[in-house]
Amino acid sequence: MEVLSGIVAHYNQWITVFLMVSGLYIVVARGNMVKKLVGLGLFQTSVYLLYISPGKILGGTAPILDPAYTTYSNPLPHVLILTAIVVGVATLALGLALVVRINEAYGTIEEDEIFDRDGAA
Amino acid sequence: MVLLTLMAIVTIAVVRVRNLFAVVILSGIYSFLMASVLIVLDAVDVAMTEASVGAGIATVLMLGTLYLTKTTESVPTHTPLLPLFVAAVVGGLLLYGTIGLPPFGSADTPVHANVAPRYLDKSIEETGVPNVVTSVLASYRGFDTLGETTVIFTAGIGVLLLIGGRRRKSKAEAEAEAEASGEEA
Amino acid sequence: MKSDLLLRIVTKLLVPFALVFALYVQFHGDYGPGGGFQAGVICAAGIILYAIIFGLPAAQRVVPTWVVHRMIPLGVLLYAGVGVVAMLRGGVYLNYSVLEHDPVQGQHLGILLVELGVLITVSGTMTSVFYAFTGRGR
Amino acid sequence: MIRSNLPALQVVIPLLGAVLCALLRRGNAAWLLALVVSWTMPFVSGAMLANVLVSGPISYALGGWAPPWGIEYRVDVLSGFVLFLVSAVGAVLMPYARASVGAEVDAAKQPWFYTMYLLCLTGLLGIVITGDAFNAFVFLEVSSLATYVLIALGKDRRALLAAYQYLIMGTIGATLYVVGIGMLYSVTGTLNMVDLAQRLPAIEQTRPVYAALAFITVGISLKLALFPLHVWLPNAYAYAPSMATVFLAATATKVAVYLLLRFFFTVFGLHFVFESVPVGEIFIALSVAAMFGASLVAIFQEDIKRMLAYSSVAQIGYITLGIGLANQAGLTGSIVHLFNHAIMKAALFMAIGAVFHRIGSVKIDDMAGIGRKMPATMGGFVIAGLAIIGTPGTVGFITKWHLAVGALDKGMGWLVFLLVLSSLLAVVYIGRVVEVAWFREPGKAAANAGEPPMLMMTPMLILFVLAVYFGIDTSLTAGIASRAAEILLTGPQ
Repeated sequence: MEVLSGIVAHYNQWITVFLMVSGLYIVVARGNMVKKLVGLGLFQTSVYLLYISPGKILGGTAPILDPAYTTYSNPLPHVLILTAIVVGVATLALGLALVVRINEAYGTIEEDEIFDRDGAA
Repeated sequence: MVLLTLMAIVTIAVVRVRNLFAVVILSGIYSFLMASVLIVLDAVDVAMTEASVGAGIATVLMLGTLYLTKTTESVPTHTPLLPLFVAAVVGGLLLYGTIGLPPFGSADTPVHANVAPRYLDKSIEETGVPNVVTSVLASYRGFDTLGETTVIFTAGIGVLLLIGGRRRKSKAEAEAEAEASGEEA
Repeated sequence: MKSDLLLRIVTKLLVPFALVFALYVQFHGDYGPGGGFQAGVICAAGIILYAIIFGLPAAQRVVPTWVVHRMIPLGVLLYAGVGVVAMLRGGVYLNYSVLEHDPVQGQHLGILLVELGVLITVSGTMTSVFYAFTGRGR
Repeated sequence: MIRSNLPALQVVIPLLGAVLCALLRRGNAAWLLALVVSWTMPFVSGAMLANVLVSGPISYALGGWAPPWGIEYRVDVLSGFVLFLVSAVGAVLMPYARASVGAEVDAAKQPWFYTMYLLCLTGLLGIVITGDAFNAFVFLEVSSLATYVLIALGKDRRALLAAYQYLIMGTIGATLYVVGIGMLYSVTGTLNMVDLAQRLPAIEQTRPVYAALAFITVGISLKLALFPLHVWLPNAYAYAPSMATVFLAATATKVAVYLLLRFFFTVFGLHFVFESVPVGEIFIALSVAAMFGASLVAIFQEDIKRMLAYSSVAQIGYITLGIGLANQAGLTGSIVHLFNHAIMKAALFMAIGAVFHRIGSVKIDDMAGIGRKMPATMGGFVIAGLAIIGTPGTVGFITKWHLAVGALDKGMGWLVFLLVLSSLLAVVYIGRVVEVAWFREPGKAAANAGEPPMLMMTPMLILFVLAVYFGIDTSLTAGIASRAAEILLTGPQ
């Protein structure tokens, strides 16, 4: 039981770590530029859990004040992550725009092929 | 907990699948799952944003990009040893760090003891706004939000600079385009 | 997709609803979840939906490109401007309390204005970016 | 009123400038606006620096909310120094920009180009002035996104690829930084840097704090191009428009170094970073690798912008070497080199930008005999090159002197030898260009070249003079750097 509750207590963190590592793996390992950006998105998204999880109080409620409740989860991480989401989508939009331009300039979005073409040019 | 497990499964699928359309849709699903998890964690504002941004706008933009480029990924030619090593080091470090963190869901952690209680106690008195996320976002940490709006502004103008104009505008671009269409033929 | 009657009718019904919902999210953000950013995204989503069903030119007739391009800086201008006004009224930057005689009233006004700034920039950016991506293929 | 609001104005003026720039249609009007903004900035930061030197740190609570609840702007000697550096570079650069940008960027895109430049400036100043760890991330992203766009606007299609690669690596770096901040937040519950510094000693020896240190260090190191995390830098500098290269080379990595100093010495504390973890040793080793590895690569470059970019990686090695030494003389060397390197690298990139403006190439073979056609430009290149090498009488020597003293204080005499040896490598790569430019007959490319227009020439001449002036009279630069180092080492005042 002790072990089980230990796993339960840290389950969020294990999954967070797994998501983050997978995202990072995609970014580093794959040559396709769109897929890299998807991986980057996973990598950034997993950070949300890292921030939000410690703010949760079991039995608490969302931080919208109401006389009916007394325990609220911590609002500060929510604010930070709202900012992080915005930064993430801004980066994604810019990255995708670059990919479109790269595709126009090189005719491909695979990094390896681009390196080949630059070598030849 | 079920949601988290589902997210892990979707992530594995994203790594494995090579059809980029499928990858984009999977990442949309991932965002919805993330939004559900966030609701469970009481972060309703964040969940709403993640659902509309991650599953909405991001998916639309990625599909738009795929429409302009291509839809399958080629088989990776490198051995994945270096990436695996990098990912493993980061993962190990993360686990090392997170194991020392306070347990999930308890109320007597530093996160709840410092700074945040003031927002919960004083928000109505000082700003008249019951949604504490809004009052922190727009007032207590209003400058962060100005920065965030600036980030959006930067990205917006940046995208327009890169792909906003009609393509025939500059000579260099026209040449590049001719080259690209030559390669496609 | 342009010929699908059902889709066109549903969209026509849905788009105003989406815009009204965006306004609700915007102004109810003080009491429930939501705020300028979410409202901006929903607002842009309405326009994007319209563009997907009726085609880009139709959407650009309703919401011209130059308008959304101008919206991007204007929102930031409004947000940063509120801060400057606070400074001119003797407070520090972004101190909304000095905007009105009653600090809480001032906070309320300030939050309302900056959220509006966020709405303008976000919806303008999202729509501009969508126009840019879809317009590129032609 | 203006006096008390200077910290906010430092960031808000360029931000408003960027917004107004975006609403303008004509490139020249946008340039004029950017010029006015850039020339205002050194006065703002200079006034604050003067104030700080006399009466101690300035704290400014944005929104009227006292820290740690609100976001604090905090100016001390170090941040005042870096603020002045960044804004001064912008001010000197702007006149140069007009002709350079006019030739390298489409007329229709110029207003938005200047918008991006001003946003980049906003972001960099915001990182330096803020006292809040998360706010630093937000402004890091403002400057980064603007940087990606500036790079991508280079004419060569490889600029797009360079921007994309930088976007990926920069975002990974920023995300790692956020992870580190998240861990610190989880164990302390605060984001304010001073507040963090007070709460950390109690829980210093716990795992999340170690992990946070690692994530923040690696994240920032990606941004400052610490060897071997520098791979994004050479391409980015080589293919960006000349004006963007000058600005980024002189400021962007410096600001990242500042952030690292802030975390090492203010937030975590000297004691924790350098005694319980071998950070100092790692930094010294990587710095030496950068000094030699990057200099060696620089010698074999055909493209002079790329060569100078690799030289930047090597020079960053000197800066991080001083951080690794972590003693008074070493840190003084690091901080003064932020300034000195900004001057000399900006001067070199400007000279090459001017050559590009005239002959349309930055290949070393096309530079044959260019010295005779553009004597002032290339004469200045020689002076700034001597500074890079570290010749006595130039700014480069001041840095190396302080670093050498720092190494001796630490009992690492062999480092002095390595410093001299790495300078010899700089002699080779700078010497190559000088030889081609001055001692060969003008080739086809250089035949019709002449000095650049006055607006481009003047900023370069100012920098050439400064590269020598601050090499002789060091009371201003090294004096302030020494005070900043002292404050960092003895803890917050």
